Amino acid sequence: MASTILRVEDVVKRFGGITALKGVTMEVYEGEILGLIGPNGAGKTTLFNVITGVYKPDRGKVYFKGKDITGLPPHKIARLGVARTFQIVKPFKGLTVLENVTAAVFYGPRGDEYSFKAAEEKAMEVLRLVGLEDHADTLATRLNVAMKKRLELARALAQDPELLLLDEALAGLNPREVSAMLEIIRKVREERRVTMIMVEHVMHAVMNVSDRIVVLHLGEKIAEGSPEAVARDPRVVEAYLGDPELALRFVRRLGGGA
Amino acid sequence: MVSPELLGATVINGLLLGVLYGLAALGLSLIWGIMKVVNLSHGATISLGMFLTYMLVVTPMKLPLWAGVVLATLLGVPLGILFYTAAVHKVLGGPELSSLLTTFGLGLVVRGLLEEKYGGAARTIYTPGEKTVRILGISYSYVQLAAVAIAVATTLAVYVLVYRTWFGRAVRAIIMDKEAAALMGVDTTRILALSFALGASLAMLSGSLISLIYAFTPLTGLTFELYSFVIVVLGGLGSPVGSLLGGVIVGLAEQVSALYIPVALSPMVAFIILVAVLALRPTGIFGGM
Amino acid sequence: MGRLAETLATVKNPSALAGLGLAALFYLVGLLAVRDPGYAYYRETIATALVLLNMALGLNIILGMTGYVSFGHVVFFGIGGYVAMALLEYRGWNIYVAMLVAAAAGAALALVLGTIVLRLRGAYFAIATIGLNEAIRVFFENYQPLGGANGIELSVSRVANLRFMGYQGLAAKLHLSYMLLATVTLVAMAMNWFILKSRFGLGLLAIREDEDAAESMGVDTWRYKTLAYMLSAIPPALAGAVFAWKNGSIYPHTAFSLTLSIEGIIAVMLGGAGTFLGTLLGALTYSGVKTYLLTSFPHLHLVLFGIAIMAIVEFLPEGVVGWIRIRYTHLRRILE
Amino acid sequence: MELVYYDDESTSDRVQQLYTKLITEDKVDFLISPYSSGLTAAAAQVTESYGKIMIATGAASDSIFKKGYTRVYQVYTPASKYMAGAIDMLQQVDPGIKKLAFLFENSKFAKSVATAVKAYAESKGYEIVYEEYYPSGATEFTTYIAQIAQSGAEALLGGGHFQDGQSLAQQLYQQKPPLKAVFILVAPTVPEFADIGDAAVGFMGPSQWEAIAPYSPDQAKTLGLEWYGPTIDEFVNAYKAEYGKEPGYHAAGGYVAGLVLQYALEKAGTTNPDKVKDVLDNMHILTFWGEIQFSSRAEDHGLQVAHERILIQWQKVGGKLERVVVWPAKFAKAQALYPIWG
Repeated sequence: MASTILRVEDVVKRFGGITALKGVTMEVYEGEILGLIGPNGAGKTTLFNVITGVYKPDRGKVYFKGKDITGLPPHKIARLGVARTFQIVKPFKGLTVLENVTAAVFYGPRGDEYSFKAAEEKAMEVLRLVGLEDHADTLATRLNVAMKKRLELARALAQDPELLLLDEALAGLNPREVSAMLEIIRKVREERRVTMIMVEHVMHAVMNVSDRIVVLHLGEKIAEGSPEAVARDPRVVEAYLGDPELALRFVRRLGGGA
Repeated sequence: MVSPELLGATVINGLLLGVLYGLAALGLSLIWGIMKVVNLSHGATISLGMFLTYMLVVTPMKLPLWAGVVLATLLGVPLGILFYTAAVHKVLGGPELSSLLTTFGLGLVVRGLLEEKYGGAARTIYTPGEKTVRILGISYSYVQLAAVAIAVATTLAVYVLVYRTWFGRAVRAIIMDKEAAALMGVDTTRILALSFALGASLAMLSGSLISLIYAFTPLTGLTFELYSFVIVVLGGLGSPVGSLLGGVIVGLAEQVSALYIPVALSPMVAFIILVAVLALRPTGIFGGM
Repeated sequence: MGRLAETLATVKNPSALAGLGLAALFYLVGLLAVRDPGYAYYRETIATALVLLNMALGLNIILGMTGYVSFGHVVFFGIGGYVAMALLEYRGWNIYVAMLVAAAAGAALALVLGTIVLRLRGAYFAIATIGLNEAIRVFFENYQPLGGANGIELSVSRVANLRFMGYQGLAAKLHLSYMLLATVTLVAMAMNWFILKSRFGLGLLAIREDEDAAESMGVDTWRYKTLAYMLSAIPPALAGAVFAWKNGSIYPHTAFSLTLSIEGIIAVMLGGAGTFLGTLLGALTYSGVKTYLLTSFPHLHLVLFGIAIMAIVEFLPEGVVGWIRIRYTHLRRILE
Repeated sequence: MELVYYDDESTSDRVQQLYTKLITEDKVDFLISPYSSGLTAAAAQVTESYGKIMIATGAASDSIFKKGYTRVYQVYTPASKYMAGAIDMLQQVDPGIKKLAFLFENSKFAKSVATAVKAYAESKGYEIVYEEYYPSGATEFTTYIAQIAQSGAEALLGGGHFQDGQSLAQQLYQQKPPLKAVFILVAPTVPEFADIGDAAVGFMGPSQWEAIAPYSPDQAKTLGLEWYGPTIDEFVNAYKAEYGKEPGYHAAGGYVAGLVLQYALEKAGTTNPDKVKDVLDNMHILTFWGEIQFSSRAEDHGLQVAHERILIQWQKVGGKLERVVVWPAKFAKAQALYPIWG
């Protein structure tokens, strides 16, 4: 097995009286795609926010490549090589697509080494990867939802991350757009060897593309393993997938391959 | 140093003054809370209330004081709708800076018109009410006490309006989700225009009452606007009771501090409270609505 | 090093050249006025515009590029003026050193104030800056060592030995103070340009557009905001220093008058927030229109002004240059 | 002679622009100051640079005349002398009074007045038992009045601008603290002070000029001074004929600035600024405005040294509110109402 790139250890996060994460421990291995699933309120986005430094955990530790990054401010974690996308996209609306991505190039781990020209060239390269090269001079605010999702991904990739956290990158997309996005994600892994954690509700997609799945429920990890194993796990079926019929359908769809 | 009697008298004076500050801030608070618009024409509207009252009860008309106050307040509704149409409707939901600037521009228009007509010199409305009530050695005129009573009653009425009526429910629905409210059949534009009109009308009422007590110029409203910021931040956006409490805190702080520090420094007290509250609790002490 | 050379090369951009051309024009009028008093009125008219332009160029960094509405920005103009006048009148220092200290004082004040208010966003930040400006104004009204409400007035003897291009004393100051104002403006322009063309500037734009996304992208938003606020304090502080010296006096109620910062905000908005050319055009147009309205409609100029502000914000919210940049994105590289 | 003028918008950033325009474009030979000391200071930087003479009216500050200007001349009584008459009057009317309260605006003008009168009062043996400066624009004074009432003060000196002074008077009337005399800057000299009705009665204030002032050519003879220009009646009637209302002291002050220039030009017989300056430095005349003489010393050149202030008081005369001159005694037309609230 490949080496561990991220280790989350016994993380607890409370908001007022609500405990959003109740001692979550998990590992992410280099080069894999980890699917993070669970019903609404399971604590997925909270976990992302703890990993990326937006929230400081009340207890527990986060290690990235063996280094303790718990409580570091988000920009420091980002510059270590952790990039993320947001569930509700946050493009820099008043800037063009190219400017959005160029800014990200500049703030990657080696961003300060780039000249403007080199940064723009690199940004264009990323835009080609996500298929936005024809919209380089479009204002971000003019893009449709699917393109904004791609821009979000492009901006994260332009940071040259080793670990990429995708927060519902597929939400709000139609089936055709979903497969296109999945295609990009696969390409990213193949060409750039980026480790990814995907928070996703589009079940067949996440089952499809992930190497492993972690299931959160009410702030606790209730299952972990291959997509097949997780889909058959009775606790997961009960807590998340709901009726066994549905779970079966996933398995069937999985059987069909992609 | 400071005798207990003087301290007591100052506290009462600060309380009564604070209630008027609270009323002056109420309109700003509602508009800010409901529409996320920091209405920089608020001070000019307060001044407008003062001069409208002057027109109604001194010259050219000579109506009784109560009629002047009532009419000035009621005129605030159509004026508020006009202001909303001219300065707010188009920028609602846009960046905060947009509405800051349009309402500031509107304030300039109102102030410019007042200065054109009245110049910079101060006016007073002579209230022949010689009758006073003495509390702890300080005399309060009936007009002053009536103004304070009206301010408290108005604040409570606005509280009831916002929390206990159809209008209030519609307003709060809009605050939570404008689109959903529209789907539920709430005419959002009309409600928002009416809310702005309510805010303007409250500003006019406070100006009208203040004009019965103090001398005023077209710029006097701006002083109250600055204090209103402090009060709204203290009391929380859109909260009528918060405005009242915030006003009382500012009134007390200003008056009581003057017993212990040089009077010339007293405006600093309010602004230091403002910055301290913002720095420590950006949502205000009494929270939102 | 590569990036520095590349950034310097951007001054060949048409917008930068336009800025340099304007700066040359400012100096030229000053020099002409030295030789021929017939140009003095133009010089004075430009001087009035330059004070506003410096305020606008400062605001363009924090408001235009970073998105923080610093309503009370005039506090830096006031502090610059006060620091300079105290050194000039009480200590007899020369204007050059006084200017440097004023700039440093402006930046230092921004560092202190920024620590308090830069955690606030939107209207809360705007209002906090108003509160700070008012509190500091009241402080100066009461601080007797700097004259309190009496302000500081420059003695004729403090400039008696000043010489400039054949003039001496007050007359030399009249000419020199304008040339210094033009120089300060050039510095402010250069500052704006190089920030806009830098990685730092791009980081600021990212903060303006979405602070959370910028932070998670790796921008040290706290440090950047603080730095932007400090830099944005320098042009108004310098202009405040030169203006107070030129005017020969400074008083709390004029030095800390909110009008100047609000006019600066309007100038930035008029041209296009975050753009270089827009800020220049906005400030110069505003100042010109104001001079015209003041002389033509002395009593109704406030009304006309108010209407103009509403119309611009409602119908051209991005400002003139901003609108063109959005409409014709291919012109973005020319219209900076 | 031609008059050129502009609206300065009362902001200092316009003043230098417009004074430069007057000098270099309109090519005026002599200038009259903008209103207020602050703006006059900014204008003086320009007029002095060009060697032009400026007559300052509406500028009561002492300080700008101590900065080394050589061609700026003040027709107003400087702030330092504003309230001296109040102390003189108190001494005569009620020698028993020893304790004073000060409640002035915290502005350049009021602060200068207060600083000077404080020194003067203390030199005359008075004790200042309460001294506060309220922020500009303040209109609420009740707490301070309560403090003054407790302080044991017997007379109050205060004020600053019209709005605050009027509110102060009204609230004093409502509270009626145990004061025997109240002197307020500016507000009582403005006719609109009467808007507060009966509350106005008894308040005194120092005035630059009143149409009821007693200067006359005859008086000039007794004082051994040269009389120049119209009499008070001539001025008032001409003003009324032109504008349809009584002239206030601003109007009179503006007029006298022109009158001073006219005098200097006539005497000099030329527009040469150096010659005109000589006349101004040495003149001492009596006009409808009162005595006029400028300091020619280097340390306070141009400062007004002769113009005297009069004290007015609001009284009810035949059921009507009126301003009457109550000080100096030689000019007084009526007995002062003392103590203020009977």
